[in-house]
Amino acid sequence: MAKKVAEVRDGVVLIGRFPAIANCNFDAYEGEVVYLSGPNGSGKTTLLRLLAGLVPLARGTATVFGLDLAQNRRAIRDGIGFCAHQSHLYDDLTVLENLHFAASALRLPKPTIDSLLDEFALPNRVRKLPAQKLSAGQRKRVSLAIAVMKSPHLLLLDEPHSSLDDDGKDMVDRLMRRYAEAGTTVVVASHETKRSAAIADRIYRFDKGATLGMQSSGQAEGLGDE
Amino acid sequence: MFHDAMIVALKDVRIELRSKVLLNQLLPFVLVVLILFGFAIGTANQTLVQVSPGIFWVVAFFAAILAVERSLSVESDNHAKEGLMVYGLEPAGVFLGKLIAVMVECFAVEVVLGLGVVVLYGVKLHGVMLLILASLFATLGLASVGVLFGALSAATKVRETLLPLLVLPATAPVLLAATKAWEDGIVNHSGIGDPWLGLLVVFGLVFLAIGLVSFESVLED
Amino acid sequence: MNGYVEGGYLVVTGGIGGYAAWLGTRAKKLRRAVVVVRDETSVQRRSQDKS
Amino acid sequence: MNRSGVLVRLIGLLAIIGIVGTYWMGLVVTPPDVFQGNLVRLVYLHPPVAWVAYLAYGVTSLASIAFLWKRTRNLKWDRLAASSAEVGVLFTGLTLVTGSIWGRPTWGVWWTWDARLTTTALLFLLYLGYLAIRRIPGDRYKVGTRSAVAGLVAFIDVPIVHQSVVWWKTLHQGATVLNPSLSPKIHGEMAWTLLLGFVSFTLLYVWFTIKRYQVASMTDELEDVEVDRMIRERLESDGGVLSGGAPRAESNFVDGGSLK
Repeated sequence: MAKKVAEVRDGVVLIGRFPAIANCNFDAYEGEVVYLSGPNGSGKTTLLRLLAGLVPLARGTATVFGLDLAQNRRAIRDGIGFCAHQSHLYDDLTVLENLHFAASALRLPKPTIDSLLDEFALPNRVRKLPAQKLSAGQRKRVSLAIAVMKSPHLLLLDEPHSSLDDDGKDMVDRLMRRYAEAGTTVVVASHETKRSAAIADRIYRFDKGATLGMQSSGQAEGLGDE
Repeated sequence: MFHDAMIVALKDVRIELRSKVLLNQLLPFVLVVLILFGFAIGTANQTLVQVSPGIFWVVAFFAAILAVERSLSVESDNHAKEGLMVYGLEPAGVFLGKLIAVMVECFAVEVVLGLGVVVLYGVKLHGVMLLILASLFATLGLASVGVLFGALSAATKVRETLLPLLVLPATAPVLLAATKAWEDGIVNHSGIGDPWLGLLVVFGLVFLAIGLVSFESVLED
Repeated sequence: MNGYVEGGYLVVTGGIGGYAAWLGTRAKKLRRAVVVVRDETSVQRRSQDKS
Repeated sequence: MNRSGVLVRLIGLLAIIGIVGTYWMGLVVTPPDVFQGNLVRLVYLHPPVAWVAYLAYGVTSLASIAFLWKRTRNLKWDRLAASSAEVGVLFTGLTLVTGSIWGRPTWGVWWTWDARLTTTALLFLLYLGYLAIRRIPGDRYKVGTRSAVAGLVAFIDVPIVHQSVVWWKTLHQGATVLNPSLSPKIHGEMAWTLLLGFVSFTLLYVWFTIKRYQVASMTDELEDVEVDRMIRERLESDGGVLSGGAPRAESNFVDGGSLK
């Protein structure tokens, strides 16, 4: 049985007084791709932000890497890569400078950056552009690069396919598969249902702030029931 | 902590060098205010020299508020602040880094202001050591309170108007002490034994400590 | 007496009186709402128990 | 009504009786002062009101520290800090106005840069800022932490502000405007009246703070109920997990509840 990486029980997350997550039960295991599906505003993004420790849990319990999210956010974040809807980039800095900043914040050696940039198909010309001049797709590539930079144990991807061309979407799919095979847990929220469902080991359906149900798919049948 | 502080400070200064937002807004603002005070008070007598410490520090205070505000808006664009948290930077380091960057920007403004006062008002600077140390610690106190209150009010839409309302009363002793220290330096030719400098040092260090200790709960809360 | 004394006493009376009135109305309104809500939840609980 | 409710009511009643008594003693029974004449009657009002303002901020500071300290972290402290600060701001306002009213005939000006007066004015602004920070929306603990840090800043700032203004006055303007010969000589029934003033305004502070605290906790309770209702509504609206209705069309979905 694979190791449990994240768990949410009866979770409620409030944005103001609004229950963005009204009832959430969620598990993620080592080395699997978990796909969060559901319409806009159903709580997928909020779950990702919860797992990254960016929003507090109002009720219920949540653990990541076996640590309580309410107590150990900083320790948990060491193992998390998060590609959020917002890019987290500094508009006035170039792509390279943004990556350098992230690398030194993560205490990684600089050479890792070059291979990353190649991998995410960001040509030299783009690397020297300030982030505000990037297209939405290029932005997405840069934030994906930052999210995987530290080889996280838990990779959270919020709409990684959005604003990418087909090549880019394929790249994201390959990326998810590769990291999952290497033992990283990938939790992805996306509107690219077909692509995501094809890769996902398990699918959670979200609606109106609740996890409606879970579907096992593909090779990892039965992974969810311990 | 110092590693994190350094990279945050370098990043902020680099952003400022790139965008030149403060350069293009603050320096003209500073010069315009200096010239307007010249018109308003008149250059015929010594009044301008006598009030120049007050003018200097009032302008420096407003400039510092703008610098803090800019430092915050950099982090709220693209939710960059969340990036800092996800990268796992130490909150105290983030505080120190932002503080250093704001201080560097404030010093740049203060140098221009000082030159302006000398050139436009004909002020002769005495007790240069006192003036420099007073500026250093006044800016430290001001920027500490500014960054701390800035982070506290970051979540609100009315941040731009709320920030001066919070920071200015809290830093009133800094304005008072810095102005008096400069008066002592310029008019009374005092040295670094000036009691007002002592007050600035105490204020600066106390609020630096509060910021370092409480920034974790402010940033994370 | 001399206007100032009366003024001072009036201001203080007005200040604390105004605050007391404001607090009183707020408290009354809230207490009523809380009572209603507590009733509702207990009714719901009872009906849930039955079903 | 339970016992604590009776106690609160008793405090309120005593405060009102005490204040009426202070007014009567201050305005009718006590004699005018040799130097200040009738103006001295403000002494039964202004210092007690100012004392309550300082007391309130003291309570806010202690409660803020208790909230920030992990072991005593409890929303009760936050509510107490907030309630006390609001009452404090009211009384600081009254202190400033009564001080100004007293100052005009005594010193000939509405405002003087006296150390205590200036400090009080800055205190007023600082805690207005505190109340403004409280209004920034967010999770309850978030709001509590923010406010507690702001309360702490204000707490540490006040002595520094006071010290700097004292220096400013002594170093640059000589003796303070408050001429000692103008200070009333207090004795006998005047002293008793003043004491009564202090006691009754302190009781009033306690009463206000308790009432304000109750308002705060009732607001929180209603908010909780509102959140509960919204959670229920979100889940019950077409086919949520807790509705107990028919499972959704996708039959291959395992019901969320069985995941446990």
